[in-house]
Amino acid sequence: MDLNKKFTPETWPDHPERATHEAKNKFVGFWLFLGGETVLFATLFATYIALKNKGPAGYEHTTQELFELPLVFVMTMLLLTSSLTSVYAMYHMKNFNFKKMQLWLAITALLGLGFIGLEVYEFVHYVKEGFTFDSSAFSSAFFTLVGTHGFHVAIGLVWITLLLIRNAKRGLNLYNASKYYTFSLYWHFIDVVWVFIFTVVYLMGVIG
Amino acid sequence: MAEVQVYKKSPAEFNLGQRRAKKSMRNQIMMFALMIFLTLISFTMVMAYNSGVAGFSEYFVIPILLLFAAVQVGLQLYFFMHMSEKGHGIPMMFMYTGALFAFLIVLTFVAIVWW
Amino acid sequence: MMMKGLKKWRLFSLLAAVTVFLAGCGQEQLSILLPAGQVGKDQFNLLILSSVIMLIVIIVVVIIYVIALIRFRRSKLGEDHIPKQTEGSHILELVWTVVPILLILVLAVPTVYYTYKLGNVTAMDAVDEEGNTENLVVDVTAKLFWWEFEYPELGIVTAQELVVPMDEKVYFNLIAADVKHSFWIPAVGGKLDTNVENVNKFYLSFEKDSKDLKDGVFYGKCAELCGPSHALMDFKVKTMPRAEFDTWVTAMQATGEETTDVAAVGQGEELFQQSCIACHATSAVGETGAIGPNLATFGDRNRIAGFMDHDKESLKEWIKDPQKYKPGNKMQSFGDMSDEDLDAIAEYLMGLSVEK
Amino acid sequence: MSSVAQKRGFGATLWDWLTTVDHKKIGILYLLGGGIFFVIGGIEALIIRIQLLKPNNDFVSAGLFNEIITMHGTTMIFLAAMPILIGFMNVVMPLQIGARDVAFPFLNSLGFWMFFFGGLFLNVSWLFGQVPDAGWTSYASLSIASEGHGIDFYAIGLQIAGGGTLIGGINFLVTIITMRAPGMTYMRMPLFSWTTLVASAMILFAFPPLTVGLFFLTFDRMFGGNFFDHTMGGNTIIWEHIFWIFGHPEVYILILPAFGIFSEIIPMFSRKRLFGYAAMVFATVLIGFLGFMVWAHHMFTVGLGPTANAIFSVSTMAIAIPTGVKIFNWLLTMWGGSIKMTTPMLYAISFIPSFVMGGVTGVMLGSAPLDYQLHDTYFVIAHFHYVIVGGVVLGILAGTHYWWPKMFGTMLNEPLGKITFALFLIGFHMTFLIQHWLGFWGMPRRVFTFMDGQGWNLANVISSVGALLMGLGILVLIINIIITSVKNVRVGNDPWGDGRTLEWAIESPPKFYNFAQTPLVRGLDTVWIEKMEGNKSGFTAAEPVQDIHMPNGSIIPMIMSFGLFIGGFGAMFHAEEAWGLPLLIFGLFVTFASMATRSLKDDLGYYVKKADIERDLKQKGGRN
Ligand code: HEA
Ligand code: HEA
Ligand code: HEC
Ligand code: CUA
Ligand SMILES: [Cu+2]
Repeated sequence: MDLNKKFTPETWPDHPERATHEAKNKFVGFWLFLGGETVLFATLFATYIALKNKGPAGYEHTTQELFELPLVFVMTMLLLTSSLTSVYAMYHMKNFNFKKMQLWLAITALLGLGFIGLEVYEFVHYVKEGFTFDSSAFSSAFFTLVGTHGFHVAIGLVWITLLLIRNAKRGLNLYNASKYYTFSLYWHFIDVVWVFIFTVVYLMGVIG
Repeated sequence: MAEVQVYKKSPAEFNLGQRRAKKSMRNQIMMFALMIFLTLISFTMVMAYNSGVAGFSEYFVIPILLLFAAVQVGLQLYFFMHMSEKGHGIPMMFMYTGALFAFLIVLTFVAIVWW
Repeated sequence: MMMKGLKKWRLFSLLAAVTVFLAGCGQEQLSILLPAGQVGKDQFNLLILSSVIMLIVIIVVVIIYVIALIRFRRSKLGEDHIPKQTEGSHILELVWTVVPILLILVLAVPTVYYTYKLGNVTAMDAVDEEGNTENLVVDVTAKLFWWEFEYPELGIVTAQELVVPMDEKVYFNLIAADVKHSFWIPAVGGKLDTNVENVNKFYLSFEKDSKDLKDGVFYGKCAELCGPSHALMDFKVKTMPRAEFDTWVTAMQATGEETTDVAAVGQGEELFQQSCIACHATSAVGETGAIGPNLATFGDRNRIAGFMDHDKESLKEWIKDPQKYKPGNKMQSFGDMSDEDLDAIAEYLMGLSVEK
Repeated sequence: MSSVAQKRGFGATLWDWLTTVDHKKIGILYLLGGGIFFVIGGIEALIIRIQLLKPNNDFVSAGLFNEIITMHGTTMIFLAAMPILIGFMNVVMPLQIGARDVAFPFLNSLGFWMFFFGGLFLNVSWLFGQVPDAGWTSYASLSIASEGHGIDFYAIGLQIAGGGTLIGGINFLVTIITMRAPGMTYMRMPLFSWTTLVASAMILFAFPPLTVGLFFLTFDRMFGGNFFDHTMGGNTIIWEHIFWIFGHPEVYILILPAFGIFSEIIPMFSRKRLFGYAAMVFATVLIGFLGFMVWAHHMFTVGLGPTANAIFSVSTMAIAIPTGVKIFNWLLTMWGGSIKMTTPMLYAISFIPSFVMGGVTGVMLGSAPLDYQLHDTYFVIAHFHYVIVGGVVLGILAGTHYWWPKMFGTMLNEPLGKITFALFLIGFHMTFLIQHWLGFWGMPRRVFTFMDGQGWNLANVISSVGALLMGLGILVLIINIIITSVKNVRVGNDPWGDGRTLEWAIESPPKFYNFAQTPLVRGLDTVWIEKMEGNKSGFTAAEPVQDIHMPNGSIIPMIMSFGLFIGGFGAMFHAEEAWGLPLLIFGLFVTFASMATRSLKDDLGYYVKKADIERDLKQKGGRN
């Protein structure tokens, strides 16, 4: 494929993310990968539910005692908003507006960074309270489930940063359009998982 | 593989495309508003439950929480991730299969790992 | 030509297999083909039912198969023969979907029935007017690599040999103390795992007197890989009529009193008190949870440590180097004990009995 | 990578294989790797049988025996059977659907190298003398209690290898979904490609739970986790569920491709279209689907309660129905055909009764109350070796003989092939038939020895002798391979003479770009249709000769996998050695850095020029 082929908004295809053969493969493959991720997170969720509040005899930490809803609410808002900003980015990608796409993705990344920051703060706080990874089955399951999600966010941040920098000078072409698009799918999927985390782990945890 | 065919849209086509994109973007924003709204309700309900507001029992709140979560996921998938658009048959099939197995796994863990 | 030989051979082996099956080979004390209790019999009936269904399936397949192989060989039809390219047949497909469904149903219905029947332990907690449990309950604890049996209502503990009355349901509470094991008495009925985190419950019933068996006992096995000596984690089961069982229980309960005040404490017993008592109790009225098996009935046993011959020589060998015989077990070695002392201990242990 | 054949030095050849992204070469690498592991697993099996030859045997010690059965099961399932099948998928599936390569050639190579290094990691445990010993199922209480690093090797090794498999699965799925040749609709796809599709989908959904389970195990053993430690609130049953949520689909991941192989062989050597093609496809999908609903049949004795047991009993038995549909369709394919007894066909016809015998004992085990008796006895060993050896291994052996000419351009010797077949089949039945009765007579599995006087002696001798015969059969196969390779008699496009599917319309072995022109597919068994209509080559092109786009080779997949390999040792030793944590970080860094390199460096592949292709075509007379 010719990377130097120049497009204009008029010649830019309707579905740049699927316009080339490789892009189409990537598009399908990534969706399938998300199907697998669904099962992966389901296993983590199932384990978490089974081990919720389970600890050694006399274990004091419980979901009700630990979780602070305001913090979780802020995190949720950050992540949900970042989902919208990445939608904006894709909107501009389809319109062949490279600059705006980069801008919105950068905002997405910043929001994601904020989310990660709060999550790290939250974890550190728990550890200080004695709720460490190895203190009980509950803590192991909690950190693994929420941590795996956090890890996905972190990977997403590295990914988008690399993409933004790598293509800053080159502009949009059919080679990298699909890369941007898969990133946005990934980011939405992370959001989907978070929706279940704040519901099942935090909200239902506070209820008991 | 074959080269991509470059096709230049006529101004009319181009404008139509732009209008469609704008419209779908407006749609997305509305969906976003809906998601925020659902999230707010969820958090508020739990707050209400916690402060003992009457009528908010566990058996009322939890199903609604789960329902809202499911709706939000649907919105993300169908609007933000464009699963409603053409050419998403395969993704849809695999996501649904994955979701079904996911549901089964969670169900058994809730139902038969009890000690 | 080779295929013909093969076919004959296969048919022959099938026949031979069936014959062996019907002959019910295997030994009475541990074969599931010779069930010695209602649970085992229920399971055996399922085995027969399913075997018959499966044999029918196999025979039908083999018949079609053999005919096809005989009739449609290229060597018979000629090199140039081009067969008709049939796509399929809806009727046939319907037949071989529906018939197996029916066969499966025939098996599924009794399966579900017996699953519930064998899983029913509601009678376990039943009590009579005075608050005594109506049924015998045994608490089984599986440990690396031995079995502890407690009779909570009767206040006695034993190990390695389970003693039960005949012709009544005996209920079991099963748990493991270290890693997972599985409790299985093949001739009497199917197994249940001893998990580490929960108590599993089931029942068995024993309908054959173990006296009539080759070794006077049924064999029990650990059926879950649990470490190096998993293979040696056997136990034995003695069944007896209720009256005899009651006598045995009384004798067991009496082991609590007789121990201390006998003036003539033999040398063996003295040595035992020095080296062994920390892990082994010799009174059946003691506590559960000891490190080693309760030895109150050691003289009545059939095997040492579940599998070794029950004689003094083996016993001495065992005490000297348990790790050699049962790798990874939790008993320390007494390799430096003198032969004399070993003799004395062996003598003493062999004398521990409630049946004689 | 040039299309011009040239003599090259050893170094260049080696480099070519290390960096290849050609699906056929990767397939051959899989076959080679899987083959080596099969021999290792087989030798372990022979050791098992020698130890059980007589009562109270002390050929191996108790601890070593547990290590050997664990490694036998793990090696055979993860490192032998599955990779060999993936090898066939790699070589054959793109050819069958008329594709020039798989969807993600780079990831294909990554999948292979992860499998390879994962397998190596597991087997390096022998050098450390600390070998996994809790069975291939590694049930949690024992696998947590097990001392040394044995189980660590299991957890990390399988994690790496499993990642490779998952990548491979996604790759095949996308290949089939997007890269079928014009006219190759789903319902015209050869059955082997269909089973590849379904097995890959099962990989996609079954391996993530395994990944999670292995992470839990790794955390518990190496990083202070408490998932399975009941004194800390953990629960060992969770491991059992997760393992079997993966483990049961896994056995269908193994058998479906084998079904696919037989569904190719039986029509070819019966010269007849597969009977009930649509039903076969439907049954395959249904088996794949039901495969996810039955896992608890491995846990009937765990104490899940009668309701759970009853539900899983019935769902388990239901699988017999689609499988039966397949069996009868094969029989009816042969019925009315013109059956030629080649070596692959011999395997295929002996597969049918052998597999049925294994399948029906599975249904017996599916009856929960009966399973209370049979669980963890030699009856189970007999059941699954009947389906695995009588199904999967016979399928692998059949496929080896069947596709050997396509892969290497030369035919395996037929008489020797038949000797292998006879030895293996007789040995197989001898080994495992009698084990059903051992189960009935009360012999538990995983016992390192047994006492005299329990009536098991003779049966065990028979079983051990049978294993020896199987070993001899495999030896003859190895000799056959060597002789064949030395003689190297070249064969044409369709060496069996009755080719039906697309792979038989191109050279043996195919050019690296597979099809000079993309084929046009006109129906199920397109090559057969063309031939019957008088087109001897069996091939119609869908496009004029034009430049072909090909991917570049790359060493990065190997380096990435190697990073995981060394990182694994870091994780394992991080608690006791100062270099552990740095090594872990370094290993992961190598992996992530190579990943970043890959994604930052544009790799656009290259073009094979039209002129080159025309020259190739001319060399063999203008035919594809
Ligand atoms: C390739 C591998 C493979 C395959 C295909 C199967 C196929 C089946 N298996 Fe097997 N199984 C294993 C590999 C496999 N299994 C392994 C490795 C283990 C042990 C793991 C361990 O513990 O280490 C195991 C264990 C295992 C158990 C647990 C036993 C125990 O530990 O207690 C059970 C229980 O239900 C079971 C059932 C079945 C069933 C019902 C099928 C069915 O799919 C079979 C269907 C096929 C047929 C039935 C034959 C053809 C059908 C007809 C001709 C139609 C008519 C038939 C009837 C009406 C019955 N298997
Ligand atoms: C794909 C899966 C697979 C395959 C193919 C096999 C193949 C064989 N298995 Fe396997 N087996 C399992 C999977 C498999 N097994 C599993 C999962 C378990 C359970 C483990 C556990 O409990 O955790 C098991 C357990 C198991 C046991 C029970 C162990 C126990 O519970 O104590 C036994 C015992 O007989 C056995 C025997 C055999 C034999 C004889 C073969 C034969 O078919 C092997 C034939 C192959 C050979 C004999 C190779 C010979 C090669 C040569 C001789 C080459 C010579 C060398 C050179 C020229 C260099 N296996
Ligand atoms: C550290 C604790 C410990 C000590 C001390 C100990 N034992 Fe044991 N013993 C065990 C354990 C544990 C077993 C069960 C071994 C097994 O079967 O796995 C056992 C088993 C036995 C058995 C077989 C029991 C049976 O029911 O078949 C005999 C006999 C025995 N010990 C005798 C002795 C004698 C005699 C001594 C002292 C000289 C002794 N033991 C000291 C722990 C101990
Ligand atoms: Cu205890 Cu095996
Ligand atoms: Cu299974």
